[in-house]
Amino acid sequence: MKVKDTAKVISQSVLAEGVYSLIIETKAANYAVPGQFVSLYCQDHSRLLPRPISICEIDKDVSTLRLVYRVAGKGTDEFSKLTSGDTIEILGPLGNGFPLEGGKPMVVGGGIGVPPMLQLTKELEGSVTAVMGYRNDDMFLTEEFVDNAAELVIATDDGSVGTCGTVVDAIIENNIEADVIYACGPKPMLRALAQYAAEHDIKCYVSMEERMACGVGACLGCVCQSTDVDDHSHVHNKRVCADGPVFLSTEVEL
Amino acid sequence: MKVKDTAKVISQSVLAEGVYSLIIETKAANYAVPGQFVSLYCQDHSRLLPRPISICEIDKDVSTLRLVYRVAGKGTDEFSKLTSGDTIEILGPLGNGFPLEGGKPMVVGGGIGVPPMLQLTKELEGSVTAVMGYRNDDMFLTEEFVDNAAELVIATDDGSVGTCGTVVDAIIENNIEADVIYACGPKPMLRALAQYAAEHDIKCYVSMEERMACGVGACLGCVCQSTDVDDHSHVHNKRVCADGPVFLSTEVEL
Amino acid sequence: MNTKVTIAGVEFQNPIMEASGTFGSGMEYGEFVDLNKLGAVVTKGVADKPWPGNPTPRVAEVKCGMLNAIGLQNPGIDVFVERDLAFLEQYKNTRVIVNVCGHSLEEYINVVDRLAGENRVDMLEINISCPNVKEGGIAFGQDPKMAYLVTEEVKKHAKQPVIMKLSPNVTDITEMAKAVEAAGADAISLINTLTGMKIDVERQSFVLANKTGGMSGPAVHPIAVRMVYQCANAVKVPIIGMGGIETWEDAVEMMLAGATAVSVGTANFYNPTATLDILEGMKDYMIRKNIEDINSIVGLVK
Amino acid sequence: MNTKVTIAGVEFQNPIMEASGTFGSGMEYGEFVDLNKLGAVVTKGVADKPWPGNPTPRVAEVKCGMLNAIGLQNPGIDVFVERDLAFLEQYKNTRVIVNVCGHSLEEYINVVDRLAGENRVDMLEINISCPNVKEGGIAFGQDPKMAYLVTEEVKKHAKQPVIMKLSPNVTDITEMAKAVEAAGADAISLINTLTGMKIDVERQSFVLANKTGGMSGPAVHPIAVRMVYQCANAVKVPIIGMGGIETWEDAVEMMLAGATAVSVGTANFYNPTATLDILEGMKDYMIRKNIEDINSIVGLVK
Ligand SMILES: Cc1cc2nc3c(=O)[nH]c(=O)nc-3n(C[C@H](O)[C@H](O)[C@H](O)COP(=O)(O)OP(=O)(O)OC[C@H]3O[C@@H](n4cnc5c(N)ncnc54)[C@H](O)[C@@H]3O)c2cc1C
Ligand SMILES: Cc1cc2nc3c(=O)[nH]c(=O)nc-3n(C[C@H](O)[C@H](O)[C@H](O)COP(=O)(O)OP(=O)(O)OC[C@H]3O[C@@H](n4cnc5c(N)ncnc54)[C@H](O)[C@@H]3O)c2cc1C
Ligand SMILES: Cc1cc2nc3c(=O)[nH]c(=O)nc-3n(C[C@H](O)[C@H](O)[C@H](O)COP(=O)(O)O)c2cc1C
Ligand SMILES: Cc1cc2nc3c(=O)[nH]c(=O)nc-3n(C[C@H](O)[C@H](O)[C@H](O)COP(=O)(O)O)c2cc1C
Ligand code: FES
Ligand code: FES
Repeated sequence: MKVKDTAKVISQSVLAEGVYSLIIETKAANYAVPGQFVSLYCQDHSRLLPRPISICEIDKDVSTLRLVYRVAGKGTDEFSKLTSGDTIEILGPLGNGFPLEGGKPMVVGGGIGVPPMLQLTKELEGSVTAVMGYRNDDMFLTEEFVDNAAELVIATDDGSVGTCGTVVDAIIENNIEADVIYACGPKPMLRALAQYAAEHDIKCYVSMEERMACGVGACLGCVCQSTDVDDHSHVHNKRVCADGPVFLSTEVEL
Repeated sequence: MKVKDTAKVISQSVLAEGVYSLIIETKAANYAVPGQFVSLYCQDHSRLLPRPISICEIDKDVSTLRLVYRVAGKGTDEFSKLTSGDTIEILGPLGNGFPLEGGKPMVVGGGIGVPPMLQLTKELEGSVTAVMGYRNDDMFLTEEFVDNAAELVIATDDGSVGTCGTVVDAIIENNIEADVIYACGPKPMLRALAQYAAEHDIKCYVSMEERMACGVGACLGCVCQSTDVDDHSHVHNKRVCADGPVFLSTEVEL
Repeated sequence: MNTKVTIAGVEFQNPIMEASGTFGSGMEYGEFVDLNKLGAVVTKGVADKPWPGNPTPRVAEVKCGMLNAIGLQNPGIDVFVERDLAFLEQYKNTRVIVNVCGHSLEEYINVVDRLAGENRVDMLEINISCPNVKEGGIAFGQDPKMAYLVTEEVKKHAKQPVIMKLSPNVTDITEMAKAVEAAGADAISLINTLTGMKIDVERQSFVLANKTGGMSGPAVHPIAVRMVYQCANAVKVPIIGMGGIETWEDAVEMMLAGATAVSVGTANFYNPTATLDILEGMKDYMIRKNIEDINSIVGLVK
Repeated sequence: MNTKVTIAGVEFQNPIMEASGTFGSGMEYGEFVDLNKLGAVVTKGVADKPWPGNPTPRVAEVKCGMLNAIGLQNPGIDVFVERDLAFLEQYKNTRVIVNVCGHSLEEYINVVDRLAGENRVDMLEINISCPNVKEGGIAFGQDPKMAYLVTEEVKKHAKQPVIMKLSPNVTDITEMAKAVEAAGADAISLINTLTGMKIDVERQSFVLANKTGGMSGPAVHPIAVRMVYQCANAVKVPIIGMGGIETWEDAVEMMLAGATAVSVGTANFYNPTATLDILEGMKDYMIRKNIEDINSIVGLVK
């Protein structure tokens, strides 16, 4: 179930340069699963469209969601000023989320694609290998992955920590095996992973990004090209907000 | 001198239902005279135009201005939520202000036209009679006038305090004499006062209101009809923001 | 208190509709809005065959509004009838207006013919401001002669009353309104989106893959009000007003200007219950202002 | 780093001007802006005689913008020359563009003739989007034939290069641009305001005494960018772009779309130093992006 809610800000903190961790109390938390996202709305009424942000952690006991985001423009800048006691309009949870499959899972996050993998890691059964890519040693959420994953492997663009290179480089270097890959990150990363998965015959789920307006599947703003005909318009356009954001890597054009 | 400034909110309080008193620290205070106003800008960027608010009190020692306003729409509603430590963008001081004439002065305020008369009362020489009109007994600033004027006469629409009726009724009822009248309030009040002043051959200054855009005399948005040709466009349009807001009652069409 | 309005013989329980393309066929908003409470559901534009629409990015935010270049992606009339019309069957109180698009006059007519036998369809809204129409090109909605022609032809085939949806990207909106009225339109709706553009200064490229997009949202409201006012004083057919309506004040403003009903578009995206919130606000206004019949405010301000 | 731009042989120290009617002749903003640092001062429209303008209220706020119906109040050309031009004499670095309005072709020509001998005037900007012109009516700026005629006639009399200022209230802006170019215009500026309306729902009356007003401010920016882009790809004369510019990003966006220079209007009202802030931001952008010459970004996005 989706709700439009006035969420209460419980706390906010800085995890790395420009990366914030926001904990909000909202009934949306009660319905959320890993891989889903919420739409955040700006207070400033000159900015109308939602800012979709993935769910990083869910605590149903206290109805809170943790959202981790990078300041990328005016909307996220506005959010970065929220403090405990403030409120924020949200819509969620939105999208399909990651399916929890059997077998040995590997979760892969790149940059601001790292956060959504945390709740997934916590919910997956079996020993999870987490492969996380950062720009440099200004990392975030690594402790949480150490606590929740069986293994944490790191790649950095500048080689300051872990493998110097991409997450795929790190997977190869560390010879990581898996039956299923879950991934979120920039498109080139997803593309490389999809190719790696295809070559190694591993099932691979990717979380996609697109500009959104409604967030609920009505406006057809956020489509991505799909290999099969989609259910909605019977063309080759799946809606990231409603049919995704999580797709099989073979389902979509990357 | 006019300044565009980020003013610091020192304090805000409620004086009557929907009437707020806001004290801001700004270098605009150093140049202000009674009868001038400041333009307040909204934080919400969907509202661009200034909200002109008269200066109620000036404290040059600590560079503060007191502004008293009624919540009339979205902008003033936004201002009413400001609290100590917040900031607000302002432009000011704007307009000409009241000339301090000799002789026995009477200051007249009606409704939200009461506040600008306070600083004037404090600066006028001679014994000032203050005549203030309110809707009912939900009055504001009366103590301040008691402290600063020689005499305070009140009129209320519903007769709950003082004269039942208009400020002109109160002036007649109390037989108030004066050499010069200074007034701010709704147009019908100013019109009645101007007529009273003409009949009694008293000099009368009125503070006018008009919708504004620039606030500095450039856009010609805020003109009022003047009896004489104006200096700017050589027609019969004086700019309330720059040539006023204070005019001789004989100078303008009321 | 009466909130019922009638347009071309069709009675609506209230004047609040949602705008085509912003609400699908209502399915996705069913979680937030009881569709049975709306005046009408106006469906996303439907063509005779599935359309894939434009490449992404298709939407961009602008100050107090948005641009879209969806390009009329739709599943085509067959799926639409089977799935969307069937879904709408259950909402008996709400009228159904089907928005029709096409690349050519023939394609419009195919859809109109196909809908002729569908009882669930109360009215047709003909979108003659499609960005990419072939025959007559953009001229369909920007040239009064072409608009006349389309209206006349559609009217010959339509079994339901016909609303012509006008584009604001014209010199004189009343000329367009008069043309479609003369050709037999039963009502007009306006405004569709205003063509706009956004460039990303960092990437030095267009934000939308399509370069231009249609602007909607609060930013366009004053233009919409002006055009509704102008048309209300130029034609006799009823007007459905839209463009930037997000609050009951905006809706009432549009009706005072001359609209018999109003549509809410972009506002749904940031307030899924915008339509019903507006309806409630409008009712409060009627009580406060002692307005017995909502029809009495239509075109009140002259 | 070069910020100089040249339009019709006139060199501007930078591409930042303020928009006619929002800045007077600069006097009122002199306290906030060193006029000597602007590319140009574009004066408020001036006619051959004083004009009283429209009744008040003349301005209204709308979401992300404003409406104005000043009605071109101005002191007439005599006072203008004596007072305003004399005042501008002291700012040697800044070009002076005089915006000209009239009720009829004859009135335009009177002003143009009167300015022929004034050396302080670097260019003329002819406003053919006046709301209340008599001869030819609003058709001056909405009919390409009339626009051609005015341009041709003005060019016969003008001693300074002529900028024709276009109205966005047209079906096809490129048609207008092409017409004035063909008639000899040296440059075009756009956009003037979009006609809008606001109704007060409590008082059930128009907010502006004039009923309609011209909309300006951030709300119109995407439309302005689109029109500048269209014109830049349709005509060869340089374009001065305006409409909702409030930040350096907006200015750069307009130049990437094809404007050689930009004007800042409504933003002055809420940020008196908007022009110079934009200039600074643009310079920072040039440094960050390694842009040697600002002219290299003009029309870069295609
Ligand atoms: C499903 C999904 C999940 C996401 N999860 C996260 C997350 O967990 N953490 C995080 O930091 N970011 C996430 N993003 C990206 C995030 O939505 C954008 O960074 C954010 O919207 C930027 O808003 P802004 O106002 O700061 O930037 P501006 O550039 O000012 O935004 C202007 C408009 O563009 C849209 N926009 C800008 N960038 C993006 C983008 N990359 N994707 C979609 N819309 C965009 C905005 O929503 C807004 O409508 C996610 C995006 C999607 C689609
Ligand atoms: C010279 C001058 C001095 C003033 N001094 C005071 C004062 O001391 N205390 C006080 O409470 N009010 C004062 N006002 C009125 C005050 O400016 C308006 O109440 C206020 O602007 C309303 O803003 P809003 O956003 O709440 O209302 P909205 O109606 O949402 O405002 C919309 C637009 O209309 C303008 N507007 C609305 N009402 C008025 C008005 N009466 N006069 C001018 N513009 C208006 C706003 O500035 C804004 O641009 C003064 C007005 C003027 C011209
Ligand atoms: C995403 C989106 C899709 C739209 N699709 C259609 C459409 O298919 N047919 C149509 O006639 N209008 C379409 N419109 C225009 C709207 O129906 C409406 O006329 C316009 O958005 C103005 O109203 P608003 O400002 O309330 O959104 C669309 C608008 C948007 C924002
Ligand atoms: C109050 C006001 C007065 C204006 N007066 C004139 C004028 O006299 N002549 C003219 O050509 N344009 C005039 N304009 C239009 C502006 O020059 C400009 O084209 C328009 O406002 C769009 O720019 P902006 O959005 O930056 O304001 C005026 C605009 C405003 C807001
Ligand atoms: S954002 Fe509207 S369909 Fe996805
Ligand atoms: S508000 Fe611009 S001249 Fe007074």
